Amino acid sequence: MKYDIDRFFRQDKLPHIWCPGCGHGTIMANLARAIDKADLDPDKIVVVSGIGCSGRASGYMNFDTLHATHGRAIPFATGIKLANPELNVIVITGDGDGAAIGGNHLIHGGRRNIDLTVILMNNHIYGMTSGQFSPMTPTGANATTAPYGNIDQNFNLADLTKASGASFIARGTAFNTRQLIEIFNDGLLHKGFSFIEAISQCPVNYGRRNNMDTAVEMLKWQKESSVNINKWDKLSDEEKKGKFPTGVIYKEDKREYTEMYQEIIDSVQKEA
Amino acid sequence: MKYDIDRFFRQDKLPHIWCPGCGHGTIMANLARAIDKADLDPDKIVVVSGIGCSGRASGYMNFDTLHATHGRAIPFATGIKLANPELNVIVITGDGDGAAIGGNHLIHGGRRNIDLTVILMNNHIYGMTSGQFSPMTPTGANATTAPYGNIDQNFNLADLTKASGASFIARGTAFNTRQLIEIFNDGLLHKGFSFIEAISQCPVNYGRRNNMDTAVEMLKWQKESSVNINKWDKLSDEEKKGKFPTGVIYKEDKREYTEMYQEIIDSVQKEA
Amino acid sequence: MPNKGKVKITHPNRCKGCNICVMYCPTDVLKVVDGQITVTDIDGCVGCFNCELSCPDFVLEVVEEDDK
Amino acid sequence: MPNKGKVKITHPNRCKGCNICVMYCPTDVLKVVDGQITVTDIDGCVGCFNCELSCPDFVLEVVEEDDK
Amino acid sequence: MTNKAKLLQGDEAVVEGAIAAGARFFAGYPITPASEIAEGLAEKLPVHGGKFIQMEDELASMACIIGASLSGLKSITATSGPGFSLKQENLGLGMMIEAPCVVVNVQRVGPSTGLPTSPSQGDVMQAKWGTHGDHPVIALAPSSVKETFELTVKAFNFAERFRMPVILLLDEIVGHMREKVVLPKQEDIEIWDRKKPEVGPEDFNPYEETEDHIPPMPAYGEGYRYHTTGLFHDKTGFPRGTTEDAKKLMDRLMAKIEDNMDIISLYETDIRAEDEVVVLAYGSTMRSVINAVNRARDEGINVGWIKLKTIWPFPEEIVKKISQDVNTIIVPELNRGQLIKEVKEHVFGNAEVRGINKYDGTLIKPDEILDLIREVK
Amino acid sequence: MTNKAKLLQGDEAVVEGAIAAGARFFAGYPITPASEIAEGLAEKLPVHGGKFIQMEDELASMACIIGASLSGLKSITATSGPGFSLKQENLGLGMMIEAPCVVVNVQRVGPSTGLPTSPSQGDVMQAKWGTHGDHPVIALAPSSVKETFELTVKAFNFAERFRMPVILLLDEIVGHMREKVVLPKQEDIEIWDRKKPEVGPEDFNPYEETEDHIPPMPAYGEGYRYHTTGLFHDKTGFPRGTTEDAKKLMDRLMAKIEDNMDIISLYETDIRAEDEVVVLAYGSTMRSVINAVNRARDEGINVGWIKLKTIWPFPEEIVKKISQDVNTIIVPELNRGQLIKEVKEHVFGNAEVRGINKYDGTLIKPDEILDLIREVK
Amino acid sequence: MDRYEIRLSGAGGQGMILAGIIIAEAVLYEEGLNVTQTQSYGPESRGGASRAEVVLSNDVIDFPKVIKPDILVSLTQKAYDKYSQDVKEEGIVIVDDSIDTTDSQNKTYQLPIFEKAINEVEMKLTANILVLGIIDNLIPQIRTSSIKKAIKNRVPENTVAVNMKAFSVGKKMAEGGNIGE
Amino acid sequence: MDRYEIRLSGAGGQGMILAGIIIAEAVLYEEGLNVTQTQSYGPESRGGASRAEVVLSNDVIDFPKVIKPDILVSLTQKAYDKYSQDVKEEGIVIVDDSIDTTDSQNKTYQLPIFEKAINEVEMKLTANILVLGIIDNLIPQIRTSSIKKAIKNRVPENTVAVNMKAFSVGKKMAEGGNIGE
Repeated sequence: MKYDIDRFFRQDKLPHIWCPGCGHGTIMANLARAIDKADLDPDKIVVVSGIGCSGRASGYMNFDTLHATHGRAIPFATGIKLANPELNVIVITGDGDGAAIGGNHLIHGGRRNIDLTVILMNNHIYGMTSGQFSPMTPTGANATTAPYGNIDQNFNLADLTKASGASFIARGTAFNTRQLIEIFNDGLLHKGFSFIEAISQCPVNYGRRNNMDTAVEMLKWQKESSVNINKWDKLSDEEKKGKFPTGVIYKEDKREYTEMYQEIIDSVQKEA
Repeated sequence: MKYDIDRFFRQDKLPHIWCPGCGHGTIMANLARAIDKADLDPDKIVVVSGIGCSGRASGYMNFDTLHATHGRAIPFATGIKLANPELNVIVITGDGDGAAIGGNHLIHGGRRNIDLTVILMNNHIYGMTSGQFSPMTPTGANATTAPYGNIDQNFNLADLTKASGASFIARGTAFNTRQLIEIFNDGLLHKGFSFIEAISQCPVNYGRRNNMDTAVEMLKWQKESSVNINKWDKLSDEEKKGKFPTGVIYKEDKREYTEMYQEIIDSVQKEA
Repeated sequence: MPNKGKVKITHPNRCKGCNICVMYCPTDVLKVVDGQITVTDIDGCVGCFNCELSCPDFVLEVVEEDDK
Repeated sequence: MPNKGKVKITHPNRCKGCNICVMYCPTDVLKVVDGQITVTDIDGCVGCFNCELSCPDFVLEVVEEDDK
Repeated sequence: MTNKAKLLQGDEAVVEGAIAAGARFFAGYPITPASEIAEGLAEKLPVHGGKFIQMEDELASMACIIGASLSGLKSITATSGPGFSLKQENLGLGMMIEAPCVVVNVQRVGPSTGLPTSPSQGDVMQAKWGTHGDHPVIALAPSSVKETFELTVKAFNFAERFRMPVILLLDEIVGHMREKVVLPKQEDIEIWDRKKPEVGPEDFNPYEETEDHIPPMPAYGEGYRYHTTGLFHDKTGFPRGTTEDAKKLMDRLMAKIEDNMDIISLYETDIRAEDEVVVLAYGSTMRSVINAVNRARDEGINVGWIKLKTIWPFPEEIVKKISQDVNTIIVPELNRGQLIKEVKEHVFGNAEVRGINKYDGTLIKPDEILDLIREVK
Repeated sequence: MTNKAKLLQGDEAVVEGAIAAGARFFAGYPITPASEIAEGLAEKLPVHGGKFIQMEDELASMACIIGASLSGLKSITATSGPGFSLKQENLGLGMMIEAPCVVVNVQRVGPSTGLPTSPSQGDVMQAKWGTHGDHPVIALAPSSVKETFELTVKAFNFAERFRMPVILLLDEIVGHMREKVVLPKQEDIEIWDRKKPEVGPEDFNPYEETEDHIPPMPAYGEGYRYHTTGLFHDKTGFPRGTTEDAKKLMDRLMAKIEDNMDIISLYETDIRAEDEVVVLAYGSTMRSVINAVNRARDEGINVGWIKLKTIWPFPEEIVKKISQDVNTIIVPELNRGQLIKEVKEHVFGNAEVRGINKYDGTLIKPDEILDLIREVK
Repeated sequence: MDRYEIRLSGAGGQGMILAGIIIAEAVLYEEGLNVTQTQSYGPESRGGASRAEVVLSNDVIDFPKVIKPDILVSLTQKAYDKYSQDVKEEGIVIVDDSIDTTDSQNKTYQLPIFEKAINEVEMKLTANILVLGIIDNLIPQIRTSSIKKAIKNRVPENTVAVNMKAFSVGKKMAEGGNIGE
Repeated sequence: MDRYEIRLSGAGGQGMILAGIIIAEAVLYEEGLNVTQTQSYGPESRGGASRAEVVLSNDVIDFPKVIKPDILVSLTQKAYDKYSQDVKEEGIVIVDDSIDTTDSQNKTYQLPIFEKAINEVEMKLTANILVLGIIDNLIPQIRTSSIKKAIKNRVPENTVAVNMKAFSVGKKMAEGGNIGE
């Protein structure tokens, strides 16, 4: 299928600054395809990002865009959305930005179930600062700050955001682009806090240090490690090892924050 | 059973500053009983607390005690523990201190599975600042900052900490003191990140505003709302409504952070 | 080991009159009088420890008779 | 609607030579030459869109013949 | 016709001032002694169709009001010392991207948790230097409940007019004190709104260099689709990483202040030609000053006072001028000597400068000031 | 015998200095241009039995090193502007509870995200005033890789000796520059460790007023079982909420600095009797100063220099003294004029004070300084 | 009388601050004078030291806090010990009769405030309003009707009756003790 | 010669900074001179502007950055355009032959750096080391043996051979072009 996405990018800002083979470009392009598919009004879309490689996405996308501070994209987005609920507010974050320093805002955004679409590009590393481990760097992997192998556990971000109260949770990969478009589309159209983990690849700062020298190798790893959620539950624990489910992992109809607040305004103003 | 707990309190600091009927005193006393039961060396116990009513607990307990900044008790405790793993480090926090401003540290402490015992006194309100809603204030309840009723969802802290990676998760109440002692004892002896939510009552800043004028009424609510985890799974969804499970909710043998770090030291030093 | 001890108000000055121990007492031997906990019927005490375990204010203990 | 279009390198200057499209192409019509993606066999292109969807750098598109 | 007199706390006057100035968004976090501002706005904002949100922490509150400002609402947060420290990073972003908003700090005694319920003027220097890097700052400090209302309105007006965060520095006394105040009629209150672009999206540059250095600002969703970032950027809003752009932007940010000192510098003086001593103060301390100066004059001492309502930018011109007319400037402060450093810098030897400092949570008493006036006269 | 010369970055010299000073704990968070310090210590600390931890954020890193300090380890964190802003609240706690530790800020251009890879001296005032309330500060600023090593050791020594956090202010140039350095032998390095209590737990007060104002500090787990809090407290460590305790504690915290200015004030001068102009600088800017002064002297101009290694407490005595001997003091800085404010305050009219300011991520060139020397001579 | 200063002191939860606000509102809304009301309190909601102050004047009030009170009320020994020194020479001190005032330099009334609140009003929490009844006649600038109106405006609607009762019990105590005559 | 300045410029990922470090290490460890090595770079790991500078001297080096380079190497047009103005009058400019240098004021060599790296060394990434071969003879203070040793110490062990090849290809290009004679 053909998507009309040139209009969603600031063409004069391309090529982007991401390294050769970086998955962020693929993910960003397919977010644009999902916006095209969902037929959203581009004048009413706001993209908010934090700091790090993922943070650069906002600069390329031709909407109202905010490149904010490290880890705080969700509270900025919360203010934008609550102040004007007719806006479609998309947060683009990374595994360092969103799951390390921004972890509190992620779970509280989910708890409020405010209508944001949060896309966390997970490349398993701090790329912009050249390769420190993140909360998503696999245990045992190498990183500049884990010269003897990483001893930290990872988050399961789908579990974490579900436990926080988010009402739409999905995971996709830069490898499976068609699935990614569907997931993004569903997340954009879902009313409530939508969290989408998009597995990306960082050949330069993660792959090189961990026996995956090229983007192609890393994409193959994504392919081999991902299992569609429809098939996931049928796997044995043994079969699940080293793998992760993709697709829409959780979805629930739940009252949305800005709507509830509007009800307060309506009722208070009616009384007055 | 008789416990020897006078020795664990700075007698000259009592009576404490908590209001009449506040559950924090009961919880703190039973933490001391659990310490007695677990037979820990009081010289090797450190209690770290943050800011708020719960934060005052550290001042009464006769160990090395740190009354730190708002929400940050866990990272302070992380430094204390990693620097000297032979210490038993207990964090006392509240629903505002631990689940609002301190949420990120809670989930990252769990993710690292560092050997801390975190006791979150949940009184469903900011007490010290006189009654603003917290992430644990029930939806619909009244608070000074929710004059038209609270629209925020609550966290399920057991789910959240489990999803974060913590290896011991329990919930108790100020009402059921014998269970609380058992839970605290188990959490103290567990090697890894132990999270215990202790439901407390704030008659002055929560109860009064929410049709529960006395501590006794609030304790009765705790009694009626809590279900032992052994019976919880047998309840229907309808029966679970408005109730919560108590007891040890989750426990797992999992590698502990400071031990893993020690292995790095040992192996690096062996090589050198 | 119930019945081996009896409740004693060891620190009356710490009592804030919250009535929690009163609620727990199975034999109604405790009462708040003028904002202050008092033992109204020591003979009725079964030494169950409920009051000691639930008191938020370190006011009372169950002590053995010869502890007095 | 495969076969309605063919791959076209619309923005060659954006190509970083990552080889991702090459991996995805089911008919091996793409090749990185001197760090630059090139179409080596346009007739082989089945217009599956894999390359367009996977390219991280907005380099190529599948366009209908008359779009050229 | 005027409104009726009210007994209001300073914190409540912030609420009234914010509503009057057109504030329609508050995000905050509980903290003594500023929680009353949140509580008041939680109640009043929805009545006016505005929004209140309690965030998970102080950092998020600051982020949230900047977001709401970008969506077009006049926005405010309120905190005290520890929260003000936590807000600094995002406050710096607000200055960099030129997001109008108001940040209230009801000062208590620091450092750290300090004395949470006692008054202080200990965050005066932090208000200027708390976030990293050079940056423009406007900070106002009221000395009464009435001034708190007025300066809250001013804070919003400056924020909107100069397109930047503005800091309102109360102290615990002003914040919690109840006092008689007659609020002006809404129609008598001067209100400034941010400049909107006069061009269409195709001709729009979000950080255009205009004659007054203040770029027009559309709201998100109005079709301008612009980019904003905490990196140094050119007029298009995008970083080019060049040294020229960095200097140009910083100079423009500062010019917004430097070129408008006459508008921003708010102060009052009562200095007579014969006065040889002047007491300079701000905030609640000013009330002791007036008491002391009046009594000193009764004793025949030639002494006057200057009350700073604008702390930052420091009103250096008036201080320089005064320093040439008097022998001594006395600067009482509820800290260990903060704004006195600015006074000394600008007096630069032209007069003696003496401090009176309290930092234990109590007020400076009129007698303490009077004693020093008698000593230096 | 000396060690061999090495080519080291400033960031690497911090790593070497920390290990040499006895640091055995690092907690940090990735940030340009300070990440190399974390990376170096991640590798080296376990070799020495020390611990490295990467925390979830900047606030947690600051909290974590204070915790480790209380457990008895010499502790350090490293960051840059945005992270330094985030660390401010917990830094204030460190000052209040007197936890020895070292905080490195490798300065880049701010405010906000700014120019992340370019040098600046824009956080100089923040180092003193960044956290709320009055508080004591020691901040050191090296101008070369060699000085970075030396001042890192000094920073730990001051932290341990005076029982407080010490700030080490690099700039991106010093942090990333590679330069020849000969590290001293370990046995030639002066090391200070914190004072331990000489009494048993029963007689111990954690905040005892001692003659030198520095309370002895046991490690957690040593049986002293003491309390520490960010509230104002008395010698027992407990808050009483009284005004007298607040003043007493603050005065003691400040006395640790004020009574030891001779030890803490580190600077070098090259000022001849005939010099009428002095250039005062610190950090990488100092290198241009020396170049310019040498060339000016070749031209016969009477000019000297003073290099501050200690920025805070500001070495006011030497500046006051110099101001009486010369006509002009030139203060070049990579900011819009920060430390020059202190210079003006203390010169107080005794000499002309002129600034040279760059804040675009480039260095001040020797010629720019030379030009001003020629102008004012 | 240019400046009149009242200090109410006790423990958190005793309603001293509310009593101060009521006086201030009576002064402003009913008597049209200038007034400042300030307070100081500890971290405790209940039990810690608490102090409310009211300054009233025909003139502009500069220094907003009490310097030397014309009236000091203390409901706890701790509060009395802390504040009794400051009282103006001709000032009046009112304390609960549980408080030891042997070293007092001022005209001092020890009154059974809590006892009356408990036994006559049958609500200990109304002691603060009872105190207003006691000091009503002492404050020259405020009419009894004004303070009654201010009480009605401030206390929860369902407690107006009991509070008005407390006020009149206080009034009676004042009359019995010839206070403010 | 008191102070000698080298500026290597190009794009991120081309190894300019590593080349600068190698020169600096050769100067310090092999020749025993003073040296400072600095860099400037953008946020990009790959592709953005990147610049490495080396200053060497017998004397103490005060200002650590290049003021007017004795040698400028530019591997991208952008880098050349930005830095070619600053070069010392007698300074030398080395660029890849893809770069337009028509307005150059200096002695300028356009050399097929990438072509040779790709075709002769068969590894484009070695262009930085090839450049060291080209400029080796230009730097009076460094012996060839020193720079070779420094290369061996710095590059990954399994790439020593290919890098030494790159270095000699560079040396040959210099000789062919009579550079540094």
